[in-house]
Amino acid sequence: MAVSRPRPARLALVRRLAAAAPVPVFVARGLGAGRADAELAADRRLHLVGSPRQATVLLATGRFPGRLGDALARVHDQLPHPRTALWWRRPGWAEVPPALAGAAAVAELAALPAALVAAHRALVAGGPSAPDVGPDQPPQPFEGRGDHGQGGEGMMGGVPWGRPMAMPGEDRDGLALDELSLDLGPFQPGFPPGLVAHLRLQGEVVVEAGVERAGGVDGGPAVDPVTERLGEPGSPGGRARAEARAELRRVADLCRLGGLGPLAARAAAVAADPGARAVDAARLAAAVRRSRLPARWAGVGRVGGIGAGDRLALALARAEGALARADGGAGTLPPAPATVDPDELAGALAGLDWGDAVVTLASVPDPSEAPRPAAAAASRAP
Amino acid sequence: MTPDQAPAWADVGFWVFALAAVATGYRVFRTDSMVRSAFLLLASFLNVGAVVLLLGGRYLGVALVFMMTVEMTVMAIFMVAFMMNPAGLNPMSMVHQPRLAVVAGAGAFGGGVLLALLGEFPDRPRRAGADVIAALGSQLLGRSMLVFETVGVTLLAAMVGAVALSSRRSRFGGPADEGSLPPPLEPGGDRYPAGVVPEPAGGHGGHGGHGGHQ
Amino acid sequence: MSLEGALVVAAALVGLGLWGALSQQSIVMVLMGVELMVNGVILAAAALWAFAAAGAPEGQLLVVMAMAVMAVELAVGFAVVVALYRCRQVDMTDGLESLRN
Amino acid sequence: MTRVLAVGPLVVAGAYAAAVARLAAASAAAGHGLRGLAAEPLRRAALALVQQRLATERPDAASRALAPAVVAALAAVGLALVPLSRGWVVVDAGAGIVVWGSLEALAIAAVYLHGWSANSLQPLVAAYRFTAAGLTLLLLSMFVLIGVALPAQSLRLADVVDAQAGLWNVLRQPLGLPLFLVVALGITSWPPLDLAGGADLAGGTAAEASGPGRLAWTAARAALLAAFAAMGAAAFLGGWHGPWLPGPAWMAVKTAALLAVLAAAGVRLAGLRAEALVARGWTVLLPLAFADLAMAGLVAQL
Repeated sequence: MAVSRPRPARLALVRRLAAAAPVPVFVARGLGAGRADAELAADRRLHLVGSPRQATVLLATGRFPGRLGDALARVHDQLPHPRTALWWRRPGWAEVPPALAGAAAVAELAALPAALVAAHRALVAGGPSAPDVGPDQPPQPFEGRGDHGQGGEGMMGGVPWGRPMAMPGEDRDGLALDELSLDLGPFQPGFPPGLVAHLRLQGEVVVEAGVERAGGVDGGPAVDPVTERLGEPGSPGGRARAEARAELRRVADLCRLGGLGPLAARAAAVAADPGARAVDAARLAAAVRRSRLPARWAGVGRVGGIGAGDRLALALARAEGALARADGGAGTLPPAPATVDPDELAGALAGLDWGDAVVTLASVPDPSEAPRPAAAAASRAP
Repeated sequence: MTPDQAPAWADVGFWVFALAAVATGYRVFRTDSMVRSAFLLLASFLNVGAVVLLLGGRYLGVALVFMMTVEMTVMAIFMVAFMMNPAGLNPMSMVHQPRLAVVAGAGAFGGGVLLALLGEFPDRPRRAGADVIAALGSQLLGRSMLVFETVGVTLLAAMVGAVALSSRRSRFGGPADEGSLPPPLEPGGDRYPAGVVPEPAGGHGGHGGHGGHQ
Repeated sequence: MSLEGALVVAAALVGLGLWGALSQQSIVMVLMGVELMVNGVILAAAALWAFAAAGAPEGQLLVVMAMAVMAVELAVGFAVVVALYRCRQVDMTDGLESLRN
Repeated sequence: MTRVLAVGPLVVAGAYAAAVARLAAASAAAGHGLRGLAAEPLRRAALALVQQRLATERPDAASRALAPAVVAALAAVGLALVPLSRGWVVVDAGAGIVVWGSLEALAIAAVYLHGWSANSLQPLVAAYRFTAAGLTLLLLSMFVLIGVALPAQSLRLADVVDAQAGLWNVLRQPLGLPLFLVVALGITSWPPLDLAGGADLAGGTAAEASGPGRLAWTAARAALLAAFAAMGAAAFLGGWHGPWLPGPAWMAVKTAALLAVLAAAGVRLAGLRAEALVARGWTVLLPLAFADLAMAGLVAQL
């Protein structure tokens, strides 16, 4: 929470240098836009950051109904001053979340990088910083009951300041150590839109998990309009290209999560290239294999029979096959992995450590990102 | 440089580090966060390490810093392992028999001071220019080889013992905690710490047995 | 910088350590008290080595021994804490009247 | 005493070199050009200075400020220990290798302090898993460094460099340098072994750090990485020994080369997960370090 006003940097040189720095962008994924923002990794002028504390610009993509809007407001206030928000807003998304009331809106994905850079420069040059949306206080009061006033009995239990107290529970070594409860998501970088995991942790090991989709299962167009318009809707080439693009966005997300920013940038560049060929995807796949990322994640988060590493390799293979088909070749397109039931996913999280749990949640196929035929998407559009 | 020929800045440094060692040592038991306690104790060790360096223990001072840093980091980890609570949430005091402790501590200090001031110590400062590191090395691997080896074997035994003690498997193969019960919260009482009740006792009892949430 | 000064500081550290070890309830904090006492012992040994033993290498050896004692104490101490915690969810001295069961 | 004044510029230059090496490696791996990279660290630093420094709720403020300062001080000590040329070293410590070991241990403690002091979960988890791996790597580093002390029969770094006049340690003990670089990456938490950072924890111990606080933390770790590279150059690559160029130039070249290797590993290799790193540390790397030490002893006897 903000406690002090930004210090004005008097040196013009510092401001000039700061304006020329890569724009630190924190992306909050809403419903209806899938992982489209992953393509921004290809732009050198942007720096997709993992924590809102680093960013100057909050990029909100999609719709933020209900609790997603509240979460967005909290993330918005976590950005340090000077800050601003930008909304990737398609025509037809009427509901305006409180955090984006004063935010500039951009409708085209292709126009986003320039808009982000312009917003950053204006901000650093001394433009107005976005004020807090919510009050600067914990999500709920301390409670005032119990021996220590935390709301539980004795020193145990209670939800002081809205945060569950750590409680002992069984663990894998038979030591009943304290457990900590927390929510992961919905704006964890790399996660599908709206995905929230409720975790109970001992150390960094997940003891118990629940998975839900904040704002419900994506009710908007499952296909993002940009992807669909790449080819003629319904034509085989356009459809294959859209599938390749969705897979490459996933690859970019996963590479970034694996700490391989440069590979994420390459994947994003192939995804954003309307003339990408199968050989580009093949080269990317070779570089990803050489990084040993699929091998490192081989056994991580087995859901539906395959682990996170296999899912990454599969996404790369599918992208290559789809691009070959888009060019009229006879590429083999492996079948897409089945989407996963939230309960099954939650079961798979128990016993994983933090990093593995995040990778699992980010890599499982999500109903919101699989492109569907244009007709189906159109019939669901609000 | 022998202690006698030490320049004035070494004298000042000695007292600065010495007083800092005592001050941080006191703060160890006067802070409401156990992680902070561990790091304050580390600070006390670092200051003593600096004093030992000033006294001419060029290897000892550094080795003290090295060993104590590792030990205190492990200590801090233990704190967090047993109470997953960053930076201290509920400040509280966890002390008992405070009067006895103060008397004993003051007594030990007084005895030490008397010993220091009244004791007859030979005045034989160490020679300047001697290679203390080489001397220690040849002592460890020469005349005192037996001591060195004993220390090594003791450390090994401690490691094996520590693993055996803390492992879940008992000597007889089963879980070491099989059939064991936590003590009740009050001696003879029937309330047990939360989560480990021998039978469902409804809700969470007050929790005196566990280290609490500092 | 004198032998007496160093010994007084060492005595202060030992006294503080004893006070802490006796007054603290948490076993880990008791261990810290003991460590602080050994800290004082190390300082005293180093001072005697430098001022009263003509820099005999045995003095350094004594300090090394004290450090080893500390390592052993910590390893076994933590192991005991883990074993106790496993059996009883206890890490406080008052929770342990006996080691039976 | 005037040599102490050289430490400040050395730290700044080290941090800058490590930052440029990382940016250049990332740019090359992404298929971008290298143009304009020299000023890039300055731009990022300027941006951090413009940004607000946020405080978390009830942090351990003293520790939070202390942690970057400690790491920067350790980097300064590290760079001061390494001989830059024949007879030119800022601090000629008789037990230099043990000082280096203490420095590594204190660096681990500082990272732990940084993660713990924010009073926030992601930093704490990061500090926790980093320390578990860091203590493993510390053991590894001690065996490797004792290995380089053997041929010199001294714990003094100047003697270690002198002993490499004929044959560099990297040839005498081929396992040593790779193991030392693994330690360097792990203890400075630099990609690919950035257990205290990491995208899965929103930046790890620095997840709550913004503006100047984040800049201080990043720059201090970069300087520490440069100190590790300089130490690697002195302990394994013959330090200032080399034909044609003067000693300091050779040190600079070798340090830069090691920084480039470290940076390239960071952008091209996926890191090990915490559990895998600890497991492999004990089952693979530690036996390798034993083998390295045994080999160093045998070679030193010949």
